[in-house]
Amino acid sequence: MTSALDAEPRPSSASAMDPAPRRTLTSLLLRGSTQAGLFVILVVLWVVFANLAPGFLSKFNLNSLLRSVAVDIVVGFAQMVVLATGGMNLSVGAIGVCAVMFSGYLMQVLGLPIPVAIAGTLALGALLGWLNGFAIVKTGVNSFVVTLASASLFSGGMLILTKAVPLNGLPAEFGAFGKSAVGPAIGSMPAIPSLAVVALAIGLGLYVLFKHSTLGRQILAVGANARAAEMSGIPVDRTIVFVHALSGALAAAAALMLTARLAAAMPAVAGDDWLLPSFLAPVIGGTALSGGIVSVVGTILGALLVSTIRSGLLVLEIGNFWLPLFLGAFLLAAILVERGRAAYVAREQARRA
Amino acid sequence: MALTVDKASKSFPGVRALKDASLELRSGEVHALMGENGAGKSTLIKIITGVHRPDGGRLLLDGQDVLFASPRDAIRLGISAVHQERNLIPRFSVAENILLENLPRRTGLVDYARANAEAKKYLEMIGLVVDTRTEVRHLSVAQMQMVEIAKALSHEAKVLLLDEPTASLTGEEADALFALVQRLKAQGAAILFVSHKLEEVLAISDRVTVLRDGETTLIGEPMANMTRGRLIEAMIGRAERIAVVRPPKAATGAVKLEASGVATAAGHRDISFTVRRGEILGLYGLVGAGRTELARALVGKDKLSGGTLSIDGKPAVIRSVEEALKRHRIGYLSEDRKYEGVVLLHPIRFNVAMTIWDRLARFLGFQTAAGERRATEPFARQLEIRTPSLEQSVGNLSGGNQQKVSLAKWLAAKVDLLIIDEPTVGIDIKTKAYIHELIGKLADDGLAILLISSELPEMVALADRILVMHEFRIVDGFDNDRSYEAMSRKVMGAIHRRSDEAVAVE
Amino acid sequence: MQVTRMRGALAVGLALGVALSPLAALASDNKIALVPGGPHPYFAPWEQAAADAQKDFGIAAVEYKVPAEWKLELQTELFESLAAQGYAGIGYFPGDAVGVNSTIAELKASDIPAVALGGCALDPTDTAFCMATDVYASAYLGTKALIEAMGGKGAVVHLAGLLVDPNTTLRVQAVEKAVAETNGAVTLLQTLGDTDNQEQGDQKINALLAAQKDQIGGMIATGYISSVVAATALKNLGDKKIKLIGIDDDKIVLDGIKDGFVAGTMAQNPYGQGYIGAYAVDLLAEGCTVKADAPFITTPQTARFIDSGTLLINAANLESYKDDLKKLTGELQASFKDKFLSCP
Amino acid sequence: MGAFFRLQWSGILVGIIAGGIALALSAPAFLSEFNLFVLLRSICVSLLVAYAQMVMLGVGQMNLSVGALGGLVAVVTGGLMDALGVPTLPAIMIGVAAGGAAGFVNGWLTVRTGINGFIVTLATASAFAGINLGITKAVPFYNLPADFVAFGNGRVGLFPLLLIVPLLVTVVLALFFARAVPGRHMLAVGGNAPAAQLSGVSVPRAIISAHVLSGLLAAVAGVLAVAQLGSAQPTIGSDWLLISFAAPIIGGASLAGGAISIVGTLLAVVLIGLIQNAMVLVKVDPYWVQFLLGALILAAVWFNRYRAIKVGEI
Repeated sequence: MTSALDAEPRPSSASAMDPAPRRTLTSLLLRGSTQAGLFVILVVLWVVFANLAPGFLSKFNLNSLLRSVAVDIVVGFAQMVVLATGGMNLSVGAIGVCAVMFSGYLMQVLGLPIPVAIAGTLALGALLGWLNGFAIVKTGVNSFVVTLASASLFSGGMLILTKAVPLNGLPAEFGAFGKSAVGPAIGSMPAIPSLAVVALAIGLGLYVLFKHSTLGRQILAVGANARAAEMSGIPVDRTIVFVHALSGALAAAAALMLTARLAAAMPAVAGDDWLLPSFLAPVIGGTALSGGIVSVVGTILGALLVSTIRSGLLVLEIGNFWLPLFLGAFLLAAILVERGRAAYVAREQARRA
Repeated sequence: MALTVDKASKSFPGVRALKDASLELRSGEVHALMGENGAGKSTLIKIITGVHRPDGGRLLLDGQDVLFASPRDAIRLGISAVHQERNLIPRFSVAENILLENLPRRTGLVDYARANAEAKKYLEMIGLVVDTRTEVRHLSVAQMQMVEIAKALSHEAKVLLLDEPTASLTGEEADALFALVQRLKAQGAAILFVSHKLEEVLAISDRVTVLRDGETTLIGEPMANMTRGRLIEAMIGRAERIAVVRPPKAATGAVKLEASGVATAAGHRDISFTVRRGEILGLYGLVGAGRTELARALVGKDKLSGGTLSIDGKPAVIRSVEEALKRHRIGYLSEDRKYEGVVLLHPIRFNVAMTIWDRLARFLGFQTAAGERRATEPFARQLEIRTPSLEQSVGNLSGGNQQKVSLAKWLAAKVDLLIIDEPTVGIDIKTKAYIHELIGKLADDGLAILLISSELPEMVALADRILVMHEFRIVDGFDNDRSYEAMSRKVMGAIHRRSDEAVAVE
Repeated sequence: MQVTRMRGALAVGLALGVALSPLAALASDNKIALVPGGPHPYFAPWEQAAADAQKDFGIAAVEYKVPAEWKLELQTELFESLAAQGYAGIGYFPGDAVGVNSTIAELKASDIPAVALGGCALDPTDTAFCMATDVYASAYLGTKALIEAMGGKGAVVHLAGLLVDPNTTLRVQAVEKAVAETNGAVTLLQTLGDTDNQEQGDQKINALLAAQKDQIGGMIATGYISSVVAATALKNLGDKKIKLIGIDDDKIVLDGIKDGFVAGTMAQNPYGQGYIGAYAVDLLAEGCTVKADAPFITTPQTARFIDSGTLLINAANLESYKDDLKKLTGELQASFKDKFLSCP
Repeated sequence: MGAFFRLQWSGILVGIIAGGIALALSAPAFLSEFNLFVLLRSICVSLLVAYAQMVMLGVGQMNLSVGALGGLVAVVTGGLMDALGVPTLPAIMIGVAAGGAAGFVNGWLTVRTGINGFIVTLATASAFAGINLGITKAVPFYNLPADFVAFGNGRVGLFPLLLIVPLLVTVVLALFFARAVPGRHMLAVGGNAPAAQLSGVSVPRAIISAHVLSGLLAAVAGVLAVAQLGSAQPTIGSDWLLISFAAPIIGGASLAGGAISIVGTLLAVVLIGLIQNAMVLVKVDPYWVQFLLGALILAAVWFNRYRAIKVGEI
């Protein structure tokens, strides 16, 4: 937020004015985007953790890391698409809980086929998100307040209807999918968990949406400057309703992944637990809270960074009760390093201009 | 107090903003700083006021080297500026904005009674009549500009920098400001005056410094030696183009838009007019006459509360800007470039393509950056937007180039009727002439244009007919005979007649 | 800073250690972890229990590992990380009775046995068995005790824990059953949910007392924090007319019993759960299996339930209940292997 | 009446009065001295928490660590009293000072590293929570001085003694933001940071001061929570985040910064407290509580928005 003070023009990535950059290794590492910086930090962390704690690269740990990060990524996406318009969705977790229970209801109580249940759950998520968007556009109340209240409405409604009774008689195939993996295991590297593949596929879809579609461009235009977008004939209200519906559907997708992973539907997951992670991944990854800038790759890397640090600390047996302290410190350090790198790049560019 | 900038340089990532620029400002003079948009004037001002630190060169105050860590240091040493951007706190009162860094206090708390009294003193100096307790966000743009000037005065500055202070002022207000500038000069202040309006500069400045591409091409030349032509040459590196005057033309195209008896919640009553294809219809009026509000109602941003519109001969209701664009082929180029014209975060091609995404979209709405580039490049080239690449963020462009991007967007949209609101405010001479020429050409190509401007010369040069708006009504209309004298008499006559009538009725 | 509060548990541990030391014959090189659902004072005795079990049973290591927050996700990550570090077995309190099962299944697939302690995972589960207080029975017995304290008539309020916890539903049913058995002599005035959080609980319980102090004859609290908050509220109010039966032996609740503001509390046996749990997990990791015909109890949650012992603490046994629990733990441990496991 | 509805918080006040009257009619116990005492006591901590966030919104930033910071101060204060036997007043002072220091860390990191305050406070929240758990191992500190606990439970008629603190803070904050130069500078930075900077206001100083103030307020909230609960619980603060944003924003603060309302925040806290009190009073089915809470907050905000449009504020 302090960036509003920097009156300097922002550096444009890969500017055509860049005269023959030096092709040394350091310059290659130091140039480029936030996402590239995060990637380097991630690689360094992985090397360090793998060397310090052999357990870190064990099949078991990697497998679990990838599966839990897959859910975090999709939760991050659910927040990211709303952040793109400069709004927020505090009800991602509540929609997630509703979707978890609804999917269980469709599969176990109604006995619907899995694909139908998945479609139904995604539709419910989209519907709840649509309600958010509709209320925001119609009342003009900002998204923070509307989704704060609707989070309470949604999870309250879920409690009334389910009385929090868990459903653990889901079809076996559904749970099996949560455990399954794609591709062969190579050496100590495990096969890629199906859930991670799903997260990547969703990421690819969003990447295409923002990079190669009209709708994605409209979302970014609305986020960067809603007034200019409206005055250019872009349907601002419809765009906002759409991102909230999309956010709801993504929250439902994350909920389905979680349900598959746990092989059961219960209300104690998601909810408030998703709130901070949903912001953490996109914002670390370079998505602006003020709207107009998103990074799908950054969100994936952001979620990976948080999970990597936590997993590394656990494997190293650092902290126990003190673990959150180290997690916060490491996170801050990682972001500082990336920030320092970006500042260095900006200085270099200015020097060469 | 004398302020000297000696060979200052400043670079930003990807941009070399200043290169060995020099300036010498003496007390008791009005010194003009001129240059095209992007020539480095704002950067130079920001160095003088301590916002930026120069990469090289020296800053001297009365011969002593100085280094400002922040604007606070500059203010403390008696340097004060009225910047181009709106630099007021919207929810603070007029008095508090004026005295922000120097609020009078009693026993540690702000003494608002004294603050109001003090602020009033400065408002009186510039002849602005508003309650000092009003929140600034309730003021008009012109009033805000005056408050900014009052704020600079409150610093009792020895060096005063005015960056485009008259951009949003009416003629009378500007005259009052110039009178004040002369008074301050007489009191020994050094005044640096930045403006695009050559007439103003020639009228009130003693000396002039000119920047071109970050370098100083003239340093402190006495104004007495200058001519309009020499100034322009120093600024753009070649002689000025001949001012564009569109030949008079009778409107023969089909009627694109007909408004009859239009009324709005903003206060418009009984607005009726027609615009034909191939015609430039001017809508002249003072700031606050209700022109922009009318434009917004016409493109569906605000609701009509009465009257009807007919488009291409058929009755029409426009519910949104989207509908105006897509169904009725009407576009609106906003006067508020930064807030309504362009999306600063995004690249040029993104901005220009905004109005045509629907058309660019292929299967299921897919499209690519390459497609956008292909579609927008002709317009960027046609408008001579100065940039190395269409991927440049619009936020990195100068004001003139931003305006061109905003215009390119509407060229690309291929609308039938374009409402153009104050297209050349704060734009340098070269770009201005260019934009004038373009507007004429668009009309010749069959576009219907509704041109809103408070600059009468612009109106007289371009419009085929001129409607005069005053207090949310159209008070008169004339065919434009291209004679500035005659038109000016007619237009002002219409406005004053109306005001006199209002007085008589009361 | 831990010293003072650890003193009680330490005493118990030392006493047990002395009593049971002859059993520390079969040394194992297993690393065992005791994992609660999250940070919570209920589990504090587990740290001592882990240390004692390590010493008494000659286990290579018994570690007390706490998830950073009370979130299933974090507990799952901790389990998997423990597996990656080569832990041989885990005793845990389920972060969620259902959600924990898929991870437990994976642990089992990697030959890491798991035992639920203090709370049960819902069947079907790969958890070897559950050793805990039966939540349904405990709430039922507590309500019975409350009704008795109230003289068999009056109005009861149920202060329940987190609504998203399925155990809450069981407790609500148990309280309703006990009340129904009085055939109308006792009525259930109100059930207050989500009181298992200090700040929210404080507000809700006080508001309840403000509204209906005169109608309420007794309160049954079925959450740890609910009990603490209710005891504090009654003490602040100076009201001894309202009878309160709580759960667990938090210091504030015990003080309430001493001062006469709390009628009693349903003690569980966290130390015993941790201590015997570590012992059992070690044996399972050594290759023992659960006997098919072991005398398990069937509860609404699981068919392989072992009662770790519960008793009502009231003014009468306030001083002696720890010895009673100790005795219970000793007895349970002594016969545990023969009763429930078959070892090679 | 017209002037009244022009006030930004008039909608909330109407909601409180209407709700109060409805409650008094339907549940006579509502107006009992003890219930009013309970209601007032329940808003003490929330109010300070809301102020802690409101200060940050004023300067255009957020503090996601209010809860973790308050919890840390709670256990530090409790630990000093219980484990180290420090007398009440010095323990409180050290605790509150620690809160201010933690706020300074937040502010310093935000300003000096240029990292978004949102991320900084998210990370420090984790760090503070880690210290809290490391100190306590999740076990509360029980043995607090009797006078301190008595203060948390004492009352004069229907007024809890605790209420003195938030009332005092309200008056001081109102004065600070309305009349004190540093307070005005914070709001100026929140309203238009570049403009404030050009006017010679030190933006970094304003941001750091706001973080320190926010830390102090969260710390006081933590200490009050300890006094109110009678023990230093490590879970204090764990559910402060939502109310900290909800109250100032319902009360009229803008997420964009520069616009805050102390009266609005105060009323919003009272409204939320009233709704929660009502849920218990009228014996709402526990499974419905959350649903109704959301519906009522939405209704209140919606009404306020409607009112704002009617009086032409927007």
